[in-house]
Amino acid sequence: AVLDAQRARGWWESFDRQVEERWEELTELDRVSGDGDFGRNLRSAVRKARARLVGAAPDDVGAVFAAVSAGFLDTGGSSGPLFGMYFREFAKAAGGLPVVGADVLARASRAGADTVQRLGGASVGDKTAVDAMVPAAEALERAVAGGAEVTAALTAAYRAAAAGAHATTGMRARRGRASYVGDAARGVVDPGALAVAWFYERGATAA
Amino acid sequence: AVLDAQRARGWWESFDRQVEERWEELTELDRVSGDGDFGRNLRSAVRKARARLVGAAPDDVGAVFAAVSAGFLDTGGSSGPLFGMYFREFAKAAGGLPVVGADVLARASRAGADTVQRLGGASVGDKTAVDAMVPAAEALERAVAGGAEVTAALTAAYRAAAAGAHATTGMRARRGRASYVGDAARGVVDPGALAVAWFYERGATAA
Amino acid sequence: RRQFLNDPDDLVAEALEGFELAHPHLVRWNRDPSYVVRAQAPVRPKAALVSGGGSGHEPLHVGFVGTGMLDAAVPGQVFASPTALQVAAATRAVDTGAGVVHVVKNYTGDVLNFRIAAEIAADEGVRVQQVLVDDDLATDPQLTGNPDGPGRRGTAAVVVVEKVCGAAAEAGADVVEVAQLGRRVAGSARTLAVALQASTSPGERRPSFDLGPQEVEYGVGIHGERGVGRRGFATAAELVPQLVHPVVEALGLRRGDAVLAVVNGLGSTSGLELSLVFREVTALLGGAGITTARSLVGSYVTALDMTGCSVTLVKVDDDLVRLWDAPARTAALSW
Amino acid sequence: RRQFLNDPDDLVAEALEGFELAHPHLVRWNRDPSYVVRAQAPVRPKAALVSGGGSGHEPLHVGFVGTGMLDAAVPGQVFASPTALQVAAATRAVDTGAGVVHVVKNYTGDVLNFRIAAEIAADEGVRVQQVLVDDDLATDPQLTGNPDGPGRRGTAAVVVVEKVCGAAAEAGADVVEVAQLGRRVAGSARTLAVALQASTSPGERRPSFDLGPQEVEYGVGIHGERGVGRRGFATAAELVPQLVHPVVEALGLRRGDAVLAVVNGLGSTSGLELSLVFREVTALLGGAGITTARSLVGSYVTALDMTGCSVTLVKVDDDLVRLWDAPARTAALSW
Ligand SMILES: Nc1ncnc2c1ncn2[C@@H]1O[C@H](COP(=O)(O)OP(=O)(O)O)[C@@H](O)[C@H]1O
Ligand SMILES: Nc1ncnc2c1ncn2[C@@H]1O[C@H](COP(=O)(O)OP(=O)(O)O)[C@@H](O)[C@H]1O
Ligand SMILES: [Mg+2]
Ligand SMILES: [Mg+2]
Ligand SMILES: [Mg+2]
Ligand SMILES: [Mg+2]
Repeated sequence: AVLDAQRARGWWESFDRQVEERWEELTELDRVSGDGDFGRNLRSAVRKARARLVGAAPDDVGAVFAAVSAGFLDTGGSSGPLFGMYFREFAKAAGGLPVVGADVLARASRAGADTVQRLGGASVGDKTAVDAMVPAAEALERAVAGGAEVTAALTAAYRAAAAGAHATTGMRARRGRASYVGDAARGVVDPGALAVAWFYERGATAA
Repeated sequence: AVLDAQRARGWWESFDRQVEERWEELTELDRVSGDGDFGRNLRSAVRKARARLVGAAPDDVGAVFAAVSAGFLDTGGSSGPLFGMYFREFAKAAGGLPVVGADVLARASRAGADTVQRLGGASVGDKTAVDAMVPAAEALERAVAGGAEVTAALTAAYRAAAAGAHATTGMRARRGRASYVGDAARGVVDPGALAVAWFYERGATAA
Repeated sequence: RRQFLNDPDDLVAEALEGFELAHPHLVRWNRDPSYVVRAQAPVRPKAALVSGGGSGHEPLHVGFVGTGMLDAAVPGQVFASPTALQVAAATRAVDTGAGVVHVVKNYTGDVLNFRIAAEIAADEGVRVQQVLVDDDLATDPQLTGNPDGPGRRGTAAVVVVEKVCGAAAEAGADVVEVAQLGRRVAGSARTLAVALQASTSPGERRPSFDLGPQEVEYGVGIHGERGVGRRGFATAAELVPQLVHPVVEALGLRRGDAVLAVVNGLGSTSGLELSLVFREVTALLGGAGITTARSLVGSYVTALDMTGCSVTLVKVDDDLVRLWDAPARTAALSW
Repeated sequence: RRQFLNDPDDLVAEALEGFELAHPHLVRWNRDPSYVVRAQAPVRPKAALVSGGGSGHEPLHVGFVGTGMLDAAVPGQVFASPTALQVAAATRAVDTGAGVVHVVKNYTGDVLNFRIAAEIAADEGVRVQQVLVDDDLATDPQLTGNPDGPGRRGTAAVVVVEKVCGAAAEAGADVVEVAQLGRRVAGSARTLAVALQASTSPGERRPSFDLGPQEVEYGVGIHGERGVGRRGFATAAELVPQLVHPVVEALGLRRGDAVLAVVNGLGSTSGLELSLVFREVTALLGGAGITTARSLVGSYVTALDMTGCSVTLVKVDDDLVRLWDAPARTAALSW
């Protein structure tokens, strides 16, 4: 199966609901490892994306992600612009396409991880969203090489992202605000990485 | 006898010494009936006048009083400008004259009292310097009419001014800062009126 | 609150020295007697404009010396009148034979010293006219019930008088016309101010009065003194009408009238807040059908570091607007 | 400390609305995404200048939109970066095809969002150049010993960069030339600041940190944060050298050099004090044989109501002085 604009919206709306329901968990994590505003920042970005999606009713997959990207780019914190640029790669890769396959998602995910690393300067192991983004891209690429369709590929991406996020628990932050708190952040999962895992999980389930 | 520039300077220098020695008494009086700065204001004016007299070594009577007037006009408070204008009438009346008689002093004193009343808006009975200035002018005029020379005329002026100053003791202030304290000022002599009496007293003694 | 200061007694002189150094192309400071004149004396005879008063209100008045506004400013010590001799010297220094207009804020000391200076200058042949600015509604005898007092204080409207008179003088109006214009502006201007925190005198550590957490000082002037009463602290939406409505009423403003509105910071009020207050002012005026034809928003007539602001309304016609729009080149106002 | 305020969350938007109302002939505020552009779009193609950053620094940056300075300013919330989308929209709005220069103060959020906005605009065919302003000596890695940190913060030197680049752009320099010029100015500028009292965030009652009666906060930035250390309160004559000397040394200034000196109030510092500080600055420079070729004294880059001041020195040559002297017409700087 492939992803059309309607399924892409469904995927995003499912993520949106998850954020509305569970944003406080993310805030709690950021309270330990950062400045405690990530949940609220993410919720704010998601609401802005929602307004754009409702307003525009996009009819290609790229346009769905363009609306999502704009919502994040219109939000503060470090996560707003970085996630905005992450989703922007999805918008670019799927730009003008009424339907996309796993290959397009793999390309988008890889480009997104690269962009976030380039702009934010974090590498795998720095206890950031990158720790979920990079494994997700790798998993998608492997899935595509193995001939998987969209749902299977996203399931693989979700598992990889969740594992990556989980692995941040033992890490010491080197980038972002969490870097100021140093060892205090050890022992909790990075909330940005967790949000990436949620994103792919919703894709595997809803898309 | 008449008043030449040298005697006019002597008169002023004698007043100047009196102020330097006894300015604190005036401040005390202003503390009760006003804001407690009159002694300091007067000393400041006298010092400025001194600097001008030393700098210019004026050789006519008008010029002596012009220097004195400028010293006061260059000083703050209500007393600075009002006394400055008072002495300015002496400078005007004696302008260009190497020697002056009692008649010139009487004209100056009257013009000074008028000017202070016009500018400050106080009348006799308002517990201000006017209560010494007006009787002094009247005494000088009477002395001149009676043919008195300078020292006798100034002695009469001093007596009248001192009596006028003394009479302020029972008055309630209506002008100047003392007006804010109302009845509290009753019972003390007005320091500005007392300074006027000192001025004529020094004239009677030193000039 | 502390200050950048050496000896408090030297503050004004040291600041004037710095001011001259910062604006050598605009002003020249005469040290003794102390006054500030334009760097270039007027190239042609014109009615000259002199103002002054206590220091501590910066940029007033020295910041308004320059083309299109003042020819001279005469600064006293902090919150104390300049002396008559200073004013007379400045008057003499700027007279080109066309006469001098004194713009005086209504305070006993200022009025006395400017009046004396005018007499001295007049004796020397200078034609002097005085414009008395008394815009502070909080001290209006009708409100205070004290008809014998010194009357309404002069506050932020003085900037408008200086700007408009300066433009007229620059355009060739004679000394009497400039003064009449100034009186007309002063007569159609009223101000009200509120403080959220008192100012601190140079060298002092404590503000000149204390306010409870839920109090504001209503009807303050610009000398750090108490106002006419305490009111409750509230949002800008609730405080600003308390400044605007009495002024609108006192000026008898009606639907269709046009005003120049000055929202003036008293020292420590941030630019964000002043812009926000101005928004409230225009909304209130707009609601009453009054046009905000022109405006000035910023800290122009301060009371050292007082936290607070004043609102001044000046009823204007096209002529006044034209004079307001005319070019000015001063340290604090330039367009 | 209290403020004129309604809902703290609405402060920036309400202030921008007021700012636009106060300067309708100069600026236009685009509400969403929020940015301020000149009222008249440039009449001819020219390299455009965009700056921005958190609010609370007024008049920076919105007060510098106008002829000879910025084409657009992009305000974030108080002390928070504007979003990439705001910056991208402003960039788009002012591009005439001649490209856009972003003047960015060095703060993580600002740098990230401007960089992203530049990428977005570049994708749409806009040529964007960035000038990073990082003048705050207090945060120099050489002094802090933290080479991995974000480096020197951007503070008051940004006004000089905006003025000089604005003049060059107005005179027809292309986008690369303007950016190179900006980098040169930023590279020859260093700043140090000291606070006598912390600022108070909108809606808060207490300043963001407390100082003992004999302490000053040395090396503060413009976000109300603590500086690099406490020092003793002292006279201006003793405090000012602590700002000037390290800057002179860091810039390697020598006898015969010329500088532009900015004495900048951080919010609540009175005009008298700033003039007095400037006098100390010129005296120190003069003593070292350094000419104060030009100066700017006033509150231009503030930290809400912080009491304090910064001293910025920029090494200048005749070219820079000419560009500094070129006309500007903005709400906050005009000559
Ligand atoms: N440089 C970076 N690269 C990648 N992700 C980052 C970076 N900095 C922060 N993040 C992500 O953003 C999350 C925090 O976002 P948020 O709280 O909105 O930003 P801030 O740190 O500005 O408060 C972190 O959990 C981390 O996953
Ligand atoms: N309106 C006035 N007319 C005449 N004399 C006045 C007037 N106001 C004040 N004085 C005199 O000035 C004296 C106070 O002078 P000073 O303390 O220098 O002024 P201030 O009242 O401004 O502090 C008074 O004792 C009074 O004699
Ligand atoms: Mg955070
Ligand atoms: Mg944050
Ligand atoms: Mg007194
Ligand atoms: Mg006094």
